[in-house]
Amino acid sequence: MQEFSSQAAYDRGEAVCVIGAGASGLIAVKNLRENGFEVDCYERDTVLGGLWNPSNQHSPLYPNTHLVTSRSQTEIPDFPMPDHWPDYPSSAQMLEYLQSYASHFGLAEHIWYGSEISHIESVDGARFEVVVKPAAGSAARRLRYAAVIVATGHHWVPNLPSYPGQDLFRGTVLHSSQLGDGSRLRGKSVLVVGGGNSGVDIACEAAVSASRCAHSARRGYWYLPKYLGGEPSDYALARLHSRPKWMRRFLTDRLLKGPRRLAARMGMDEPDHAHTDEEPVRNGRYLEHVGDGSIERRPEIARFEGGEVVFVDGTEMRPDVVVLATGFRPKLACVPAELLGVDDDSPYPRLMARMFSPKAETLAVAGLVESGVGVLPIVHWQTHAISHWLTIRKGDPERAANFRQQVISESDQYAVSSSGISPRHRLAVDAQEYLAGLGRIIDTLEQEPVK
Amino acid sequence: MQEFSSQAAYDRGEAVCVIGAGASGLIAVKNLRENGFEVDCYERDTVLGGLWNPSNQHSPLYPNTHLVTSRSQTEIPDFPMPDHWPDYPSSAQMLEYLQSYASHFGLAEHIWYGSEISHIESVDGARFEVVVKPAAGSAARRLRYAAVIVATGHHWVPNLPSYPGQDLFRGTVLHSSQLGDGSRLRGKSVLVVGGGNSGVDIACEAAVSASRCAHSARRGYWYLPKYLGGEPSDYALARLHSRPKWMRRFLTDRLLKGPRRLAARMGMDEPDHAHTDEEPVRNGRYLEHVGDGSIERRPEIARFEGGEVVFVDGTEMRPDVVVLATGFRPKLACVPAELLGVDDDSPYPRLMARMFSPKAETLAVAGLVESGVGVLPIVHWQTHAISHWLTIRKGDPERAANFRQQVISESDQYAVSSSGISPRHRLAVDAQEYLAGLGRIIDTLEQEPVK
Amino acid sequence: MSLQVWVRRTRSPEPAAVKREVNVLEPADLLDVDAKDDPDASPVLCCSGEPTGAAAFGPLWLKRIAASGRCAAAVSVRGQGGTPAAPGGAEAYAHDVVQAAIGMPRQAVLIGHGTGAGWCALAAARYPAAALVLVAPRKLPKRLPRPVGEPPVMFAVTEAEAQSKEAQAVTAAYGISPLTFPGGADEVFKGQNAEGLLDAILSWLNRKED
Amino acid sequence: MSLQVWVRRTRSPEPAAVKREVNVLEPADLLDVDAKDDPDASPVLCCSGEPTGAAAFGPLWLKRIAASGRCAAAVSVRGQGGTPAAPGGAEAYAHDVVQAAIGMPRQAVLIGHGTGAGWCALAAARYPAAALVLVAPRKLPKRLPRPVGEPPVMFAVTEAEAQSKEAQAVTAAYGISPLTFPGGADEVFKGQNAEGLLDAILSWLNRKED
Repeated sequence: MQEFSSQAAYDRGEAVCVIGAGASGLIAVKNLRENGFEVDCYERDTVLGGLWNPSNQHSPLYPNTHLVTSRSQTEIPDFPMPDHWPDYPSSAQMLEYLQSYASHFGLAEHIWYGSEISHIESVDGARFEVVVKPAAGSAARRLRYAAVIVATGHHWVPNLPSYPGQDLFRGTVLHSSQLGDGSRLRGKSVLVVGGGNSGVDIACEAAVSASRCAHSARRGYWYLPKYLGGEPSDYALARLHSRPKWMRRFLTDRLLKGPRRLAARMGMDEPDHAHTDEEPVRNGRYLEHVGDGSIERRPEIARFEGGEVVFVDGTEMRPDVVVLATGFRPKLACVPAELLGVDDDSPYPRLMARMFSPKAETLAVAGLVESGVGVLPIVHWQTHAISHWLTIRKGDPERAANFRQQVISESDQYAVSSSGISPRHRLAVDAQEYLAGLGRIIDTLEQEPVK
Repeated sequence: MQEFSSQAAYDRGEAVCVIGAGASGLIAVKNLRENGFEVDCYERDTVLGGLWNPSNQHSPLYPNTHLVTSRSQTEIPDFPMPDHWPDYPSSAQMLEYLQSYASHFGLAEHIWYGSEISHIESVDGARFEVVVKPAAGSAARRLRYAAVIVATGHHWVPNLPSYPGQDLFRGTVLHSSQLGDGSRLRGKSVLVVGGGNSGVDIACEAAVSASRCAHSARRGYWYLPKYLGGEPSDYALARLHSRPKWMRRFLTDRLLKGPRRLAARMGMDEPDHAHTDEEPVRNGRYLEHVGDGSIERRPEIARFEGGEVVFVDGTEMRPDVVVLATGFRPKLACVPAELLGVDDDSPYPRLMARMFSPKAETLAVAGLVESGVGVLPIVHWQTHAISHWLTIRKGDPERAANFRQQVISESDQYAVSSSGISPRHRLAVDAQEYLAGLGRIIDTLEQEPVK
Repeated sequence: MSLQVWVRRTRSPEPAAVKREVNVLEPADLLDVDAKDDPDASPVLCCSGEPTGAAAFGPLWLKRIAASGRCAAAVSVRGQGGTPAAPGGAEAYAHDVVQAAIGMPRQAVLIGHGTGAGWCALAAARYPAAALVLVAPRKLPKRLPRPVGEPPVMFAVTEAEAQSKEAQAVTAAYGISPLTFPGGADEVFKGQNAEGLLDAILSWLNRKED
Repeated sequence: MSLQVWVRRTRSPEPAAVKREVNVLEPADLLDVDAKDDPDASPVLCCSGEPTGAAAFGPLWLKRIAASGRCAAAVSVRGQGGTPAAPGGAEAYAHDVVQAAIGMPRQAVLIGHGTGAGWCALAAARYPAAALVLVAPRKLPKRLPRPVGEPPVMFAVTEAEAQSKEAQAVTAAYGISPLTFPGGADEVFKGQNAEGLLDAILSWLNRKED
């Protein structure tokens, strides 16, 4: 690719544009390349690995971030992690893994760093014009692609609640992504807000390093230890899916009885959703810290009052530091809202089968789901499907029609519910069902269509 | 009590001398007072609470020390802890509890602080002369008591292993009791040595705050999470003792199956002792840290080589700090060895029923056991028995004879095995059996003797 | 409490923790009375079977006990007064009394009234009370356990109930005879009979502690 | 690998991890040969069914592959050579091959010999090999799975075995005909026949990568 003036739109022919060189983007590039596509991957930062790279200036990593899904459920299906790694690798290992994936498959040569996509738009029917804004300040460039895969993830824009009186609060208020190495918690009175994985992990960090740690969770969550019955919890539960349904229920209940009774003992609300609706919070250290008082459970914050935080149950505390582990909002700024099915009611995309634009055949989003298994294998199968789809729509109209039909029928099943109760929840899918749907989509693409 | 010159031995008549104002000493004072005895309690430090008081200059507390036994199994039987406290109170709460116990029962007025016992000896048959060395440097005083209860505990003299090459090691080597607030671990490469509770707790601390944490354990331990089936583990296991034996075994195995399989998964040796022989290590965070690689398991240290530590499996590391969490040696320096049954083979006392001197009727040691339940209730029942014994031996020779017989028969059952594999192990008793024995001893004291 | 009883208890679930209402009155709190604070005198914890709990002791009891120089307190067990209800029965009520007792500054005298007398008797088998006082006991547990620490025990019944089954049971269990007082069992909280009863209890306590 | 096959695998226990012996020879390591290091050429990973594992490829194979400009490696699966034994069977051997493959600097060519040919065929169904080469395959799995990433496949048998059941199975599965080489199946590691075979494989690889 050469440099272009801002006026000339360079036509890249059948090439595909991938936006983002994090885990999802890298997997997309690899699968597109494997299917014979030219690929240009644009990364706004100067490094690959996305959220897993602490050098990324927007990195959301907090101290001691580890995977919450186990290795076998998290690794890319056709490029396993080294089997001497621990069950739950660290963020540093995750970055090493992605770097090794990139170099193993020669992906780096397709990545354009320091290149933010300011805008994409449909042109010539199914083609896209992409406006690239180089970080260096030189003029924007315009290129045309046969297809665009958005792989920017959804851990970039902090979801920041605001409470009455917060402006006048005298202590420090930070989002989890601003924590850095955790030294700001040491010896302090810390309040962690948010009952999800990051909130629980950070509360465990503060339980050890802060002088005091309170943890405010707005609602019931599913708390699971990282191991159940001596096996990684996600594996132990997924494994039961190979059993008959009645037995699975019995075995699942037996595995979860202990964690359930323990959460009840700790006075935690029953979660207001069934356990398959949302990823459980996976941290067995948390309930031990609650059980030894090093984490004090609190309900939602009612308001700030000077140096005090008042909770809805009337209790108060005077934290030095408030950490908002309240997650992120998905934001796909460069893509016109109507192409993502975003309407006025909700900022959340309504994608077909959680990946295809409802308006444009050659626009897809990879990795915009939260599921019980790691997102990497899901992105692998998503981009596997997308790559095959892009191949087939050119040469086999009949199979393409079958495929569209299958996608639409799978989409009905996974319509985004607007009753989602947290940003994360609104992206939630049941991994087993979603993967089964993906499997049917892929089968439609790969097998001869039934006449 | 008045001050005396070093030459005059003051006779305190029927009064009892208690050595140490830690948890065991306080309980001894309270139970002796309740049985009508005058008591003088000598404490070498200037504060009560013994090992639980961080102001104690010999305090063995490490960062974030919490109880490893749950509240209901740890509290003093006739003075429960507040029921809104967490299941596993912190060392600060434990101190608050002991202070509240002392003030509730008015124990402070019987304690002489800054008074170390330099020596005790038998005089006049069953009486004792006690030499008190005041910290202030004034002359030693000599007093005579009807009985002596040694309650100095066994967490004062660090058990320090030494390895080839250790003298030339360039990093820092500390015993767990020297760790203080844990700031010495921050950001360092840390090696924790010792597989017991303190080693495992400190490894968890380092897993969060150090840059790297390796943990060397010499042998297999029993690792239990702090909760089993939603209940505190010690309670969950103790509760099964009310079931018939065959069912207990089945239920115990079911409860322990998960932790057992997990330990096996982590490549830990089977412990070389049955699980009732020794307190299990109670920390559910540990195996999660091993599972996410933030604690690296290592075998025993073979030798130090310059800045390196070499393990018996040939692996190496270069730690900044080595923490020896290798426990303590019991040391009852003020008591003549022959009164404790200490012989040349072993420095460990051989007491009758783990509390009575085999040589002197009115000398007893409280709290020199390690068991699956907290030591406080055991000391309560020990000092309950000792107090009753001291009352009865004066006025009821027949019952006293029955009692001695009962004590001797219980002692045979609990002979100290010289095959103990660690200092802690050598003090281990099976709590259920030991308490049953104590119960029989107390019954003999309290009931009319069977003719 | 025998070791065996304690072992059994450590193997049974603890009653759910509740935030208990405890009304406390210190001698120093009394502005209108010239109370001599006696730091050596045991504090007193009262518990009644009445549904109003601590409030049942009304303005008379705590004030008169405090005026005698003792710290005075009354506890509402679960479901009484301002204490939330929680499952449990007599064992749980006794647990509540013990929990209130350990919150007292010194070893406390337990005074139980009506059904509360039975709970205090159970509590005194777990906690070494400074003394145990049973007033007009009702629905006593079948077996009255031996108190720990051998505290002095006193019991008071109305003249009409002096020969009742409860009174006989108490006499049998503790080897003491009842102090009788005039009037009905529901007159213990106010009026002259109540004052007379309370003064009798306080003077008994003072004698026992001399 | 289909999604369904992967899902099944995520629900089965992973074979125990072993510390695998992998012998590696880079073109740059060759002091006596003037090897042109070709950074674009895929590295090669060899696996044999012989009990000696990596060592079976002897002095000839790795050196000749490295001399052609490719990074050359050979792996001993569990129980072979210096790799400790561990339970598993063919699935576990394939796992060992995949684990060795992900340790290669770039997408690797898998060359399987004898029983190792079957393991490599299984491995190529999990890992997108740059190419798959089966040499004198033995005891192939009943169903040869479709390789992922559609790598070119080559297979070579001795002239004597050109019509064997194995050869027919491979032809049926991949739609390719065998390259035959003279001599016995055990002559692939040294001697002139071996050199000829290896050169044929390397030139096929070069053709495929142009």
